[in-house]
Amino acid sequence: MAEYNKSIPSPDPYVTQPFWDGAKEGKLMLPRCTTCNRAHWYPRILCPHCHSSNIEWFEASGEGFIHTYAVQNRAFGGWADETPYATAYIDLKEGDRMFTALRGVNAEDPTSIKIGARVKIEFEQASEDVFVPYWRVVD
Amino acid sequence: MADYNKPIPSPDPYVTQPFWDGAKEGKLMLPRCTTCNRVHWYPRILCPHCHSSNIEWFEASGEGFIHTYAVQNRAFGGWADETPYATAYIDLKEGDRMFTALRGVNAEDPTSIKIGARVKIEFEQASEDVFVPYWRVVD
Amino acid sequence: MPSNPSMSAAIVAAAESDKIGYIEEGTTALNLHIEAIRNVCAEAGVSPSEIDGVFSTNNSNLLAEYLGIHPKYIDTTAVGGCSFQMHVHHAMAAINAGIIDLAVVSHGEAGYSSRKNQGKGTLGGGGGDPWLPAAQFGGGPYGAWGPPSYYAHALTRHMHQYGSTKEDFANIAVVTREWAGLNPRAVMHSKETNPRGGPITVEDVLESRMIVWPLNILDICLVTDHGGAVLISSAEKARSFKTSPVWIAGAGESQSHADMLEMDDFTATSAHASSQAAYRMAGMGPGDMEMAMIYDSFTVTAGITAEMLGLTARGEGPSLWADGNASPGGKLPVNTNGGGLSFSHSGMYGMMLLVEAYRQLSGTAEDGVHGIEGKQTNAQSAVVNGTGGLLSVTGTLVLTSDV
Amino acid sequence: MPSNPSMSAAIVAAAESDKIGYIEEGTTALNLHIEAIRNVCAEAGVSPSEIDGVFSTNNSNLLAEYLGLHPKYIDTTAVGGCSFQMHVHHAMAAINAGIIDLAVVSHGEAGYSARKNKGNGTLRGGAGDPWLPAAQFGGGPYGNWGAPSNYAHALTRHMHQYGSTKEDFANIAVVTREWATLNPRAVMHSKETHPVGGPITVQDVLDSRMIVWPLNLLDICLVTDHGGAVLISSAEKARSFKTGPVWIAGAGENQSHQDMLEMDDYTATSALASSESAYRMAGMGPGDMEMAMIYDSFTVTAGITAEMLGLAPRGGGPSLWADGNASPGGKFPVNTNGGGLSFSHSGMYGMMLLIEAYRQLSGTAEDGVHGIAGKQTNAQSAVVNGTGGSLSVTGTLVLTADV
Repeated sequence: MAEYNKSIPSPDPYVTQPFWDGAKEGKLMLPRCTTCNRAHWYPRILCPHCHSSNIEWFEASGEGFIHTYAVQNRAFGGWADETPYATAYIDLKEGDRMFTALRGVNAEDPTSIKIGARVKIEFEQASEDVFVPYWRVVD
Repeated sequence: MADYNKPIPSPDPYVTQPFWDGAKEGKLMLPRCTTCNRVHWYPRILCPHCHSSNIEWFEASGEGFIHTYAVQNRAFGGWADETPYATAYIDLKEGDRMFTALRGVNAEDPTSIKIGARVKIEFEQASEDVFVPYWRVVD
Repeated sequence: MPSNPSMSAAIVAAAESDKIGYIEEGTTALNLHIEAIRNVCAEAGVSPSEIDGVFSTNNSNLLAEYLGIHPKYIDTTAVGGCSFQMHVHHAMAAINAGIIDLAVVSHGEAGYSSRKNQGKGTLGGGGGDPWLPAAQFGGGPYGAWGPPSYYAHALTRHMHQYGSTKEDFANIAVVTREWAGLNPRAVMHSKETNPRGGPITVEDVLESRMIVWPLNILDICLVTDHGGAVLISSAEKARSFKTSPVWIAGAGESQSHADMLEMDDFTATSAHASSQAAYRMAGMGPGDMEMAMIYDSFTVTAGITAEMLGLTARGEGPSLWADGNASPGGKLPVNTNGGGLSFSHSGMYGMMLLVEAYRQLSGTAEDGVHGIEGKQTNAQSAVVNGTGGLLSVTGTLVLTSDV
Repeated sequence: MPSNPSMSAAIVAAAESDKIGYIEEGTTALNLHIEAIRNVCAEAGVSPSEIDGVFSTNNSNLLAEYLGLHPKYIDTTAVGGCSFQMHVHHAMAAINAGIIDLAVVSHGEAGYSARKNKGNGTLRGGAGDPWLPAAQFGGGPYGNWGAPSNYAHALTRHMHQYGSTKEDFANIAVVTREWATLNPRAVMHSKETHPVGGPITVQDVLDSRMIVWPLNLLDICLVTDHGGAVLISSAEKARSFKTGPVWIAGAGENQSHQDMLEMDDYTATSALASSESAYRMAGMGPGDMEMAMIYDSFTVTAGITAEMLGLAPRGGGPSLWADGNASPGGKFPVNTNGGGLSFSHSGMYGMMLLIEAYRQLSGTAEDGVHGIAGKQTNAQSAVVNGTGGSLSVTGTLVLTADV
C-alpha cells in the first residue's frame, strides 16, 4: 500500500460509499434496482433502466468475463512503471460492465488474452480507506 | 518587488508583449487600428470597431478619468492585506477603458472618491519582467 | 405545426486560421478562432458585424465580445469533436425559427502549441487560461475576486448617473424578503428556517456587513445548493401531461460583453435587446406583463434589469419595488419566490426563475400542486429574465398561462 | 421562409431537487440534477425515456448517459445564470423545427455543499470532478490516459466480433494519406512538409510504434494547431455572398453514452441514429451520397462510422476504403482533405470536416478559391459525420451542392 503510486479514486460519501466499504472487506457490492430487479454499474440514485429510485446494494459473485481489452504501451505517472499493461471492460455475471486493469495476463503478448475469458475480482489497497478493484483471469 | 504578493499577470508572447515591454519602461502602450484610427483595450489581433487587422502600438498619454469604482472590503490572497481598497474602471484619454486598483485615494471613505476624477498611470514591479499598471488620482 | 427545416439554411463560406498544423512559433486558441472568423468573413464578403448567431465550444461569449458583436443566439455546446456538426444542426433550427440570419461556427484549438506553452493559450482549464485578455487586464491582478466585487462598480455608476441611492436599491431586498416570508421553502423565510430569516427593513440592509462598497451583504444573493428542471413540450403534446402547459409566447437572448472591462454602459444590459426580441416574438409589450421574474444576484442587477425590460423608466429601476407595487398583493408582483436574495441562489439562478414562473402561471405556487394563498398571484403573463456572467449575457422569456 | 415560433412550445412541468437551500448533510451537483429530473417527470406523469432533448450547462451528455437516454438534441450552452432562459429559447427553436418533442432543461449546483466538500461533487473544474462516476470507476485508476487508450478497446472488440484485421483498418490510414498528398496544406503531404510525410503502406502502419495495442501510431490522428470557421445563412440570403451556398439538406445528432464504461456495443455508435435523422430530414439515403467526410480520430473510428452511416455492411466498415474505392479517383471519395490522420487534427476535428465538405461541394477544394485537380471531386452531395468524446456523441449532416 505504501508504494501504491497510481491514481487513487475519491469515494464520494453520498452515492458510492457502500461499494468502497465492501471493497475494504474484499466484497464486490453492486447496486440493484428493486423495481425492475436489474443491477447497474456505475452506481446511481436512479435506475438507468426503469428510472426508479428504489436501489439496494447486494454482494455480488465477483465473477465476470472479458468483454474487450487493450494493451497500454504508453502511460503516465505510476502506470508508466507497469507498461505494457492490459486494460479491459468486464461483463459482470450479474449484468452491466466494469472497467479494470487485468491481472494474471501476459500483456507482452496481446493476442494471448482472450475475449470471453473468465475473471474474478480482487482488491488492492491503495490508501488507508481505498481498496481498488482489479480483475484476474482465472481460466 | 520581492514582496509583491498579489496575483501577477502572465504576458502572452503573441499579442500583448508590446504592452508589457512598455510597462517595463514606465510607458503606457496602447493598440490602435490604423484603418479606423480608433484605440481599443484589451489588445486584439482584430479591431473590435471595424474588424481590420491593421493594428499598431503607440505610446499613450497615461492619463484618464474614473468611470466608476467600488471599494473591496473583502478580499483573498495578497489583496486581503490591503482591504479596504478601491478598484475602478478608467476611461482612457485616448478612448476605451482599463481596469485597475486606484492609488492615491482614501478607500476608508468611499464617497470621497469621485467619478470623473483625473488619474495618471504608474507601474509597480511585480516580478523581473512584469510591471503591473495602476492608476493614481491626481486631482 | 413544426416544419421540416431541410434546405432552410446553407453553409455559405468556410475558412481556416492563417496557419494550421504544427505551428512552430506557437499560437493561441483565441488567435486561431479570430483569424478563422476574419478569414471566413473576408471570403464571403461580409463584415463580422452582420453575424447574429455565434456557435463554438465554450467560448461564444468571449468571441462575440472580442469582435464587438451582440448576437441574438449564443450556443456553447461542447461535447467533443462532433460539436461543430451539432452547431450546424442547432443553427439551422435557429434560422428556421427566424431567430437569426447569419451564424458563425468557429473553432480554434492550439493542440500543438499548448505543449510548448505549458497549457497556456488554450482557452481551457478550470483555473482559466492565464493568457485570456481578462486574465491579464481584468480583475484578478487588482483584487477583484468574484461577482460582488465587479457588480459593485455598476451600482456606483448608476447612483452617479441617475442620482439613485443605496436606499432605493436596499428596498428591492426588503420587498423580495416579503415574498420569501410567504414561501416556506425560502432559506430566509423566517427565524425558523434561518437565524437571520424573516422580515427586514431598509435600515437592516444599510447596516448589514459591507462586502464591496456600495454593496452590503443584504444586497447580495445567497449561495445555496439547488437543483431544478423544467420539461418543454411541443404544442401538439402540451396538454397530454398530468401537469398543464405554460406557453412560451416569446423568447430572446443577447449579450453586451463577457468581461466587465468591455461593458459599454455600466447602467444598462443586453436585457433590453433580449426582451425586445421576446416581446416582438410574442406580439406583446411590457404593459401586457402581469408579473416579472427578474434575476436578482444583487439588488443592482434587479434594479437595472427592470429598466431594460421596459417595466420602469431609465434610471428609475428601483421604483418598480416602491410603494408596495411589487410586494405581495401589489399591482405587479416581482420575484414571488423570494428571489435569489432570500429564497435560494446556487450560483446560476436562472432555473429558479423558470420554476417559479411556471408555478405562478399554472396556479401551483408554491409547491407545484396548489397555490399558497398570498403567494399565488392571478397573473396570466410573465416576463422572465436571466442575467449571466458579469451583467454580460441575458435571456428573456415571455410566458403566458393556458387559457 | 422562417415562421414565428411563438406558442410552438410550452413549459409543461417544473420541479426542484428533493432538498434545496443550505443542505447541511451535503450533496453533489449531479444528485441535485438527477433528483430534479426525476421529480419533474413524476409531476408531469412521463418517463424520462420520453425526453428527446437535453439542455444543461456543460453536463447534458453526462445527464443523458446517467438516465440511459439517447437524445436527438444536446445543448450544453453555459454562459452563467441566464443559460436556462437561453435553453428554453433554443429548445423552442428545436421543437419548432420538428427535431424534438420533449425537452428537459436541468440545473444542479452544489453552491453551499461545495465548501464542505472542498470543491468535490460540483461537476466543475478543469481537472474534473473526482466524484464523477467515471472518475471513480472509469479509466483513470486503471491507467487509461486519453483517447487512444479508450478507443483501442473498440478495435479489439470489432476484430473479435467480425473477424476484421489490423490490416483492414491500417488500409484506412493508407488511403487517407493518399488524399493528404494532394493537399499542400496537409501536415503529412510529403517529405517537404514533414519528415515522415508522403505515401505510406499497410506495412508502414503495422510497423509503426505500438501506442496502445491494437492501435499503432499511424492508426492515430495528429495533434496540431488549427482554427476554422463556417458561416451559415438563411436560405433567403444564401446567394448574396461572394462565396456560394452549400445546402444543409439534413442534420441530426445523438449520443449513446459519455464514458466508454456505459457504451453498450463497442462496435457501434450513435452515428446510426444521427445519420438516420439527417437522411430522413433530407429525404435521401446513403445511396444518394457521392462522398463522405468521416471523423477519423483513429482508423477504428472511421471504420465503425462507415458502417453506422450505411456506407458499408455491419462488421465490414474498412471495406469502404478497399480496392481504391475511397481513394483519389475512386468511386466514393472519403476524407478528401487527408483526414485527421494525415491533414490536421487539433483535438476536435469536426470543423475540418465541415470546411472540406463545403469546399468540395462548392468546387473550391483545396484553397477555398478554386479546385485542385485530382483533389477536387465531382460530388454533389456529402454525408459529414462528427464523433465526440469516447465514441460517445455524434452529429451527422447531409450537404448538397447549389444547383
